[in-house]
Amino acid sequence: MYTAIVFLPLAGFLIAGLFGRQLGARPSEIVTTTFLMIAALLSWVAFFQVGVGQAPMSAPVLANWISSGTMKIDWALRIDTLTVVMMVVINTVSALVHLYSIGYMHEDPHRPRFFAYLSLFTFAMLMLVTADNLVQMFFGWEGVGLASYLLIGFWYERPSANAAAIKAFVVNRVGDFGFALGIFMLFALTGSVSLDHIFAAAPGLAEKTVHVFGMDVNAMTTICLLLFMGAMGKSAQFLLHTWLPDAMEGPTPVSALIHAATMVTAGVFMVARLSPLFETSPAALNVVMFFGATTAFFAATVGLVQNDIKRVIAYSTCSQLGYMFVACGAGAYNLAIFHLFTHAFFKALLFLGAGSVIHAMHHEQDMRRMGGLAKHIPITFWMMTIGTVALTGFPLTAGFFSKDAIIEAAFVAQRPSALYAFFLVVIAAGLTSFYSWRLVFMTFFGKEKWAEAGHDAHGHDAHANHAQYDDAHAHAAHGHAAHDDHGHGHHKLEPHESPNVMLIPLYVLALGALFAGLLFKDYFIGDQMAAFWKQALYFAKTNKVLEDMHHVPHFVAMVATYMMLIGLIVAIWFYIFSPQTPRRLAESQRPLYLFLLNKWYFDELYNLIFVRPAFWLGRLFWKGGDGRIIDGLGPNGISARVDDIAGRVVKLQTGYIYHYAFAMLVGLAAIITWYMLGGVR
Amino acid sequence: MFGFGILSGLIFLPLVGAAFILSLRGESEAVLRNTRWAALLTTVATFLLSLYAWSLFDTSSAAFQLVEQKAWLGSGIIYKLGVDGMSMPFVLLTTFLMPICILASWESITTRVKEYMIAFLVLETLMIGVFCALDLVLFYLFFEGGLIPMFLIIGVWGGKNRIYASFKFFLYTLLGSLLMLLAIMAMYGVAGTTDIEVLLKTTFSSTMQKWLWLAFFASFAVKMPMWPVHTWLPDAHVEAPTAGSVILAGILLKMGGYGFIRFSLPMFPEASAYFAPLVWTLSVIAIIYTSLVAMVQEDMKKLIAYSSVAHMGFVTMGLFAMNPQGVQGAIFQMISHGLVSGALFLCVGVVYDRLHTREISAYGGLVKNMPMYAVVFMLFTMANVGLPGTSGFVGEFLTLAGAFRSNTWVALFATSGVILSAAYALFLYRRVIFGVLEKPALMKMPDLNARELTCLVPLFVLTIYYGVRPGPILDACAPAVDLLIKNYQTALAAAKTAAVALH
Amino acid sequence: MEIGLTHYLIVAAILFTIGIAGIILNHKNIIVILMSVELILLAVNVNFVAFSTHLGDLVGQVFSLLILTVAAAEAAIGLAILVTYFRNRGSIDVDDINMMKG
Amino acid sequence: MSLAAAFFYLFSAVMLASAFMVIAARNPVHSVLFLILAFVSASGLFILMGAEFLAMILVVVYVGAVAVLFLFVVMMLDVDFAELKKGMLQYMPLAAIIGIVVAIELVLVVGGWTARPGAAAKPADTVSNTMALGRVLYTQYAYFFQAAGLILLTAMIGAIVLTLHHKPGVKRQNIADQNARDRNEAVELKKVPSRTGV
Amino acid sequence: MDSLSFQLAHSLPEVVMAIGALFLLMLGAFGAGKRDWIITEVAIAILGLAMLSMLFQIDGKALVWNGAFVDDAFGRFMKMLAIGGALVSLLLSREFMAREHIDFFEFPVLVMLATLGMSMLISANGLIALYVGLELMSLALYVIAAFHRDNLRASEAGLKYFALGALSSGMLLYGSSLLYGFTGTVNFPELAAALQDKPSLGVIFGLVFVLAGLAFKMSLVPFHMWTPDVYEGAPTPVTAFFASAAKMAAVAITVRIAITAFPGIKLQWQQILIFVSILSMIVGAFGALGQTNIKRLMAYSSIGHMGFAMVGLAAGTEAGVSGILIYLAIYLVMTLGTFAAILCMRVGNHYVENIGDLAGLSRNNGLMAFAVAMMMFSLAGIPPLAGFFAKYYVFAAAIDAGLYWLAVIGMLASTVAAFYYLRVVKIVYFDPPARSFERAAIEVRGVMTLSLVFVLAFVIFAGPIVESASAAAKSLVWY
Repeated sequence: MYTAIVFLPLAGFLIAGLFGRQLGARPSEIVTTTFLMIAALLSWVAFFQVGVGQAPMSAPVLANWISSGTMKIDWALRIDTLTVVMMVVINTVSALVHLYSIGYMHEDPHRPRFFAYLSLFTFAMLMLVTADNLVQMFFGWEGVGLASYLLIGFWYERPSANAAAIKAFVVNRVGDFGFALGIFMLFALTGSVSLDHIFAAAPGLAEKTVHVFGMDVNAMTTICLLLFMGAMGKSAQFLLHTWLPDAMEGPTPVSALIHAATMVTAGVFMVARLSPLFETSPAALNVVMFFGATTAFFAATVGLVQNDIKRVIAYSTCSQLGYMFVACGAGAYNLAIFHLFTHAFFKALLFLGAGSVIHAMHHEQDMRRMGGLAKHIPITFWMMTIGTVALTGFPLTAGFFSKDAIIEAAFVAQRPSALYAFFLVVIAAGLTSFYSWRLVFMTFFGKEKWAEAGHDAHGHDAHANHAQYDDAHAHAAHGHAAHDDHGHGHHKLEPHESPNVMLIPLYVLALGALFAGLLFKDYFIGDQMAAFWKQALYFAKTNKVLEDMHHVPHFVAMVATYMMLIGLIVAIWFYIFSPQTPRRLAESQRPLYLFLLNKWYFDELYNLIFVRPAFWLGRLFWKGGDGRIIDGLGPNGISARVDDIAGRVVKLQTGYIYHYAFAMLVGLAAIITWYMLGGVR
Repeated sequence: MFGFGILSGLIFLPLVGAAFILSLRGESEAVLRNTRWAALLTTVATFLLSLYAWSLFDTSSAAFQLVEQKAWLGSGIIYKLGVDGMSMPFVLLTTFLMPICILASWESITTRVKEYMIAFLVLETLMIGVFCALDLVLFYLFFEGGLIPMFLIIGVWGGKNRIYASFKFFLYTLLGSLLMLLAIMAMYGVAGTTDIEVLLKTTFSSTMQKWLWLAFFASFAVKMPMWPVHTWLPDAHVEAPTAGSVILAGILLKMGGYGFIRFSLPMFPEASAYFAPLVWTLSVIAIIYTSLVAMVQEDMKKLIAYSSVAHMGFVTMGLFAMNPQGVQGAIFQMISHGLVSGALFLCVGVVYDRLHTREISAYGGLVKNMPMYAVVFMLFTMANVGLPGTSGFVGEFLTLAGAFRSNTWVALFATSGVILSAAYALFLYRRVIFGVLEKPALMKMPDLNARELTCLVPLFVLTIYYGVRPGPILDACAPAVDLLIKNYQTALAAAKTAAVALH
Repeated sequence: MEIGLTHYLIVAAILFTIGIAGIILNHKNIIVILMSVELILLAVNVNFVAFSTHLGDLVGQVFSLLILTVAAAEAAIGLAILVTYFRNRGSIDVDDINMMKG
Repeated sequence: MSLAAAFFYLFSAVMLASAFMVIAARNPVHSVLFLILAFVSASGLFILMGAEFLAMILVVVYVGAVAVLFLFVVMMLDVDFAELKKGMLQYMPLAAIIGIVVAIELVLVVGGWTARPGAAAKPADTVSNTMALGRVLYTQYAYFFQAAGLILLTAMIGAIVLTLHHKPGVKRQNIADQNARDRNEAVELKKVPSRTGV
Repeated sequence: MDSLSFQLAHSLPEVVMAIGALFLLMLGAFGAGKRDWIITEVAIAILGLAMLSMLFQIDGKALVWNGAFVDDAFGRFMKMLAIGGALVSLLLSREFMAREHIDFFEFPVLVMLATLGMSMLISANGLIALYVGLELMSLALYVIAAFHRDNLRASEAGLKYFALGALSSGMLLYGSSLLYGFTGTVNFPELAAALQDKPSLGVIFGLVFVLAGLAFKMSLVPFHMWTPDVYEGAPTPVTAFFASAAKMAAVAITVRIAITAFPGIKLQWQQILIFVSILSMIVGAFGALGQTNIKRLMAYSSIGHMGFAMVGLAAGTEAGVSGILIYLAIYLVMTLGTFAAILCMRVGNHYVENIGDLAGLSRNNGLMAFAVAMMMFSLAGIPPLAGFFAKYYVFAAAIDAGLYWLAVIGMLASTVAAFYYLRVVKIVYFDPPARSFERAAIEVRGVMTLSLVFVLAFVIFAGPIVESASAAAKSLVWY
């Protein structure tokens, strides 16, 4: 059964990918979607067997992969609670996204390819979560990177999509760089990469000091930090987050599947999966927490001012991932996974809802050109509202349980950065509420801006006072203009509700967003916790965070809800009652506004310190290093010198007999003088 | 037959084909067709024979197998052939790539077809010889002999700047190998024989080892090529015809790495240990430096050539890590790179045949009318990047893991190469395949035809197969590598004891 | 002062040097070069004869005899070539003999 | 100073001086004449050393044949007086220095001659120099004698092949042909018609 | 003293050639004028006979002619090469001489006499024998260099060769006189015996002068300057003869004198040889780069090659000598093959010598192009061609003798040298075709093809040559 879960998507990928063009679009869609549906159902079965039920943890070896010296790497499927939770999340969301895409992508000529990619992604993600060793995890890890690359760049004619795709892959690779080093170091120290093996060896290494990169460092801390670097890349944590917003260039279902619900959570999954390692290094966990909190706050601030509907949700995702890492950092891995679980539902819901909005708006993504849509697409509106409610942590919705718990965990965690994290996540909670509602209000309430400013005016007078915006997004804007294959440029826009094939996934997800927390709270973080997780997660003896959480002061338990309400109220004030306030505020605090709008200038910064120097260096090495120095001093220089010398030698050959004789005499004189002066002995 | 073994058969079979082609007269269409078919059949037959040899090969043994020996030059220089786990994969790689090369040249070579095919067949003989030779002089003969056909291939059938490139290729390589020749002579002076099996058991004094090592290094480093003696490679690749590039990247570069495994490491263990930091430094520089250079290239082949240099950096790094992962990884990386870079050059050749330019900026949006091509190219790009699941990953991963065990700094810097490789490879892919199809010349370009598919599909399949199941290669070389490492460590320990005893 | 072997040798050495100098410093005509060669051979002969008598060994004189013979033959051939050259070039000026160089 | 010594210095001085003049004289004819003088002086030195036969040969072969040959060629070719060319003077000092260095080194070396220990001088032969040479030349050194013959042959062939020109159009006498002609060949009878004139 | 028949038996090839030369002279002088061509054929036959006659001289080693002449395996090996070179040069000359209208019967006679001189030189066992052999050879060579007597270039070549050659033999003689005076003997073994202890400066000077004279014949730098001019000016078959047979003899006697006469002062001559061989390798490599005339190129090439050969002698070991012998054998074939190819370069009725004239030869004449290319690669020492083995053996000997730097410099020089050989290949194969050549005579093409086969197949059949060379080397070193 597990094999089927993992490989059905692969089969779907192969069928749609290899024969998609022959089969046609519809059969490809049906095959991949059906396979995913089956896989999703099986995943739920597995979930109940392994998680809720008592099926033992297993790790059947499928085949040997790499064996070299002591390194033995197998293809295996490690099935435990953590895995099945992930499987459920992945396959459910994936199946729904497949279904949704049938509607969303119905005009796209490359659907077989699209569905193949989706299935490929699902397969890679499943390989990741079922990995029994770090290398297989890395396989899945990079596999989802590939799928993400392909899907972001799906509309290959858009330069922005291509750029975003490359950016995603490369930034992820930066994280993978750390991940790979972590694997190497683990291998060097333990002689193995299989999970059981390294888990067993980890405690022994906990206090060990090793000499790495010229420094004496704590072995486990270094390893964990390196591994965490991978997680940062994949989960778009602060510093390595820049790819995620850009990834919104991909079709919206992709954003839902990959950039919200599943792939980006791989980092969280990894930390949880490797909890036996991380538990040995409080220092590393401290860093995890720090980055998580920073990301949560940072992304929330940026999310406040974004105008692209998908970007807002993307930053929200980024922020929520930060929450999960805070949980991890606190030592409450189950909590992180729980938030991952719930987040998958409501974030996928939000994205698919946004997709529905975009679909309705004929691929318009700028919220400033929306408004008043609630009347036109009521179902979508309600679904979005449910998602927002869940996201902001409205009591009893999914997000409520997980997010509140994380804030509590941050409060009680015994980490140096715990207080920092606590404050930031609390503030972020408020910000989250604000921007989420801002999104809803801007999109569904207010004036129907799309009706007054025609699609034609896009990028012109309507945004004259937002020149800055246009600069920053000239890229994206161009992309929109270029992608005009829906043929709706000039006639009047009529928002329309999406077809059922798109709405059904929304219903399902909405159910999840509303009730997943309530239903599974006990299993994940409540009383059934130990029975549920079994050996899948590891908590050190000293790890008391889960117990301490129950003893937090009242205000801590409530603070999230308060923040949520504050955010809601401010959003209502800004976008329903006093629409001028935001603009005035933006103008009065212009530097701050621009700082946020430009995402803390990270892209520009990275461009300045990495991308451009890299190209500059490349050119320098090429023209200067290879061309001038190596070739100049090497082959070309030498051949020029050789030609020089040849010229001289030839010039010596004057043709005159007496010169020739003179040369002989000189030679003779040189030799005899040499001996005369005692050259021998 | 005539007292020769199967390896001799492998070596001389292509020559037989070449002789047959030589006997064809005239320039008519029929003759050209016969020429092509003769070359193809010869290479396929050689491939089949090599498969037979492979079936006779015992992968569990570290010893030389299929050994044959004959008197040759007298005074210790013998005709001796044999393969072990470290050379067998290369033999197979050679015989495997050759039919593909012939096929790749099927239509693109229209002038002097006979000479072209003969050059390739002779080259095949020499390449197989390199990997089979068990006598140093014989090895050198094959090693260096390959220069002649390759020089002609680049020079006669090459591009605009072919003369510069062919000269650079030839002289660069020649200079390096001449120093190696001196070392070979010196070894002969000590051991009185050039039998590799004997030399493997000969211990050279540590000073001598260093000199010998450096001399061998001069040759292999150029051949690999390692930074900073790599500049011949981009030029040679750019100018060579497609099949020439495939062979160059696929096999000729591997001779350097093979040389390190066969000679430098086992014969001069002390010197290898002594110079390992040097090699690591150069490898790391190569990985980062050439990756950066690759990023700014305007010419597809040049870009791939630079990436080859970077990938060979992984090989040298892994080799001198001197642990099973490093060495096996290096061997695997070489094989994989042979498949992948060969395939990439074929891919470039496909579009070059249609448009006759390798300028990246001349392309764009090919996915639209060449979807199959885009898929194939994507896979090889990803393999080049080292995506897990493709063969490119296994080698890179193992070499890095091996290197980490030896020197963490090296691994740190080398690993950063994976970021850069992603950047340049995807950047290339994006500019060629993605984007808007707007250039009129491109719109007419047809997708891969059957011949091109025949070339690429085997590589495609193997790239994935070895990515998922690298076992066949890793297992084949495992015993030999283990023996190599064991001897290496023994030698180092012995040297250390000797040094202690001296004091 | 008794005239010993070394006197002869020194004279021969000087003669030899003059001969060589004649070839190198001569910028007139080629025939002087031939004469310089004869001087060199003469110096050699003086050497041989001096050694021969001093060592009481006849070989040196035999050698010397052969040198004389050969020198004559050499002169004949040299002059023949010279004549041929003169016929073709119309000059035997040393500075004209540089049609081939490089 | 003994008489022998005096003669030695005389001959040496004349020889060296005339040798110098050979290369210094501007007129090639003078050079040849100085060459002859040098040879004659050298033969004097030979006699001083007791090598009468060689001395004689030197005069006969060199003065009588070689030098005259030179003279002949010089006059035949009618070469001009040569001017010292300017450019050539540039490297003259260097050449002179090197020449002098070589000369000094040679002088030093030959001046340091010592009999090799163990190779004591053989007692002088009782027979005359010429006879002694005659004894060995055709016996012990027959090989060289033959070789010298071949060398002379070569010189002869060489000189002939290089300088003997068969000019086309030059009528030559062929005695055999002449003798072989008979009346029928040599005489053609023409029938001349009478009273018409030739 | 041994019986005359014994002496004659041991100098059989010389006797054959001497009588042959006289016979040819008679034939030429009294034969019908129109039938000059047959003289060459007869001369070839006589040379062949001389080579055959050596096959009967199987027994080891003999001193004849009052110790002036030695017959040993070394001598036989070298004579085979020298006479072989002469034979092939004559073969090559037939067509050329006829087309240039210089097919006089004296040419084969002079070649025969020169070859006889070489043969005597190779077998010389004393300074006098050396001198007469050398002069016999040289005088004939001076003449044939200028053999194209109506051609200014040829006359100039002859003149230069003669003037400098005379100077060099003067040096050689002066050196001989010093050696004679300081040791009291002119016989090689006796010289060796006399030079056991520390040598006096006079002996060393003598050695230097003698080696300088020989270096001239081998065209070693700085005694090489005549080579390019003479090679260019002389008629092409004569150049082939110079580059092949003459070099064999000169190297042979140098080896013999160094090994048999001066083993005691090896340290001294090693230095000289290292000096000149380094210079030769460098000058040979660099000088050739600027050439456009293929004969000049071959001149520089031969300068370089002689430098390489001397590396083997500089080693001063048996292996080194054997290396030189192999080197010479291979070099001989490569040179003759190349000159055969040069003799194929005829446009209309006119022989051309510019390298540029070879442009695109591969399109016009595939076999010739291939031959030229392989000769060039072989001259450059690229395996698996014969030229590689040549270099291999001498350098192996040098390395074995500890002359590492010499070997390294040699390798660098041969890389530079490879550059100009490659240039020829480039012109032949890469350049667009120029005028095509007329079909050369069968024997010229035959020589070219055979050389090609040798160069290609040496790798397979090297064994016997290597073995006989090492036997020859062994026979030399008997002290």
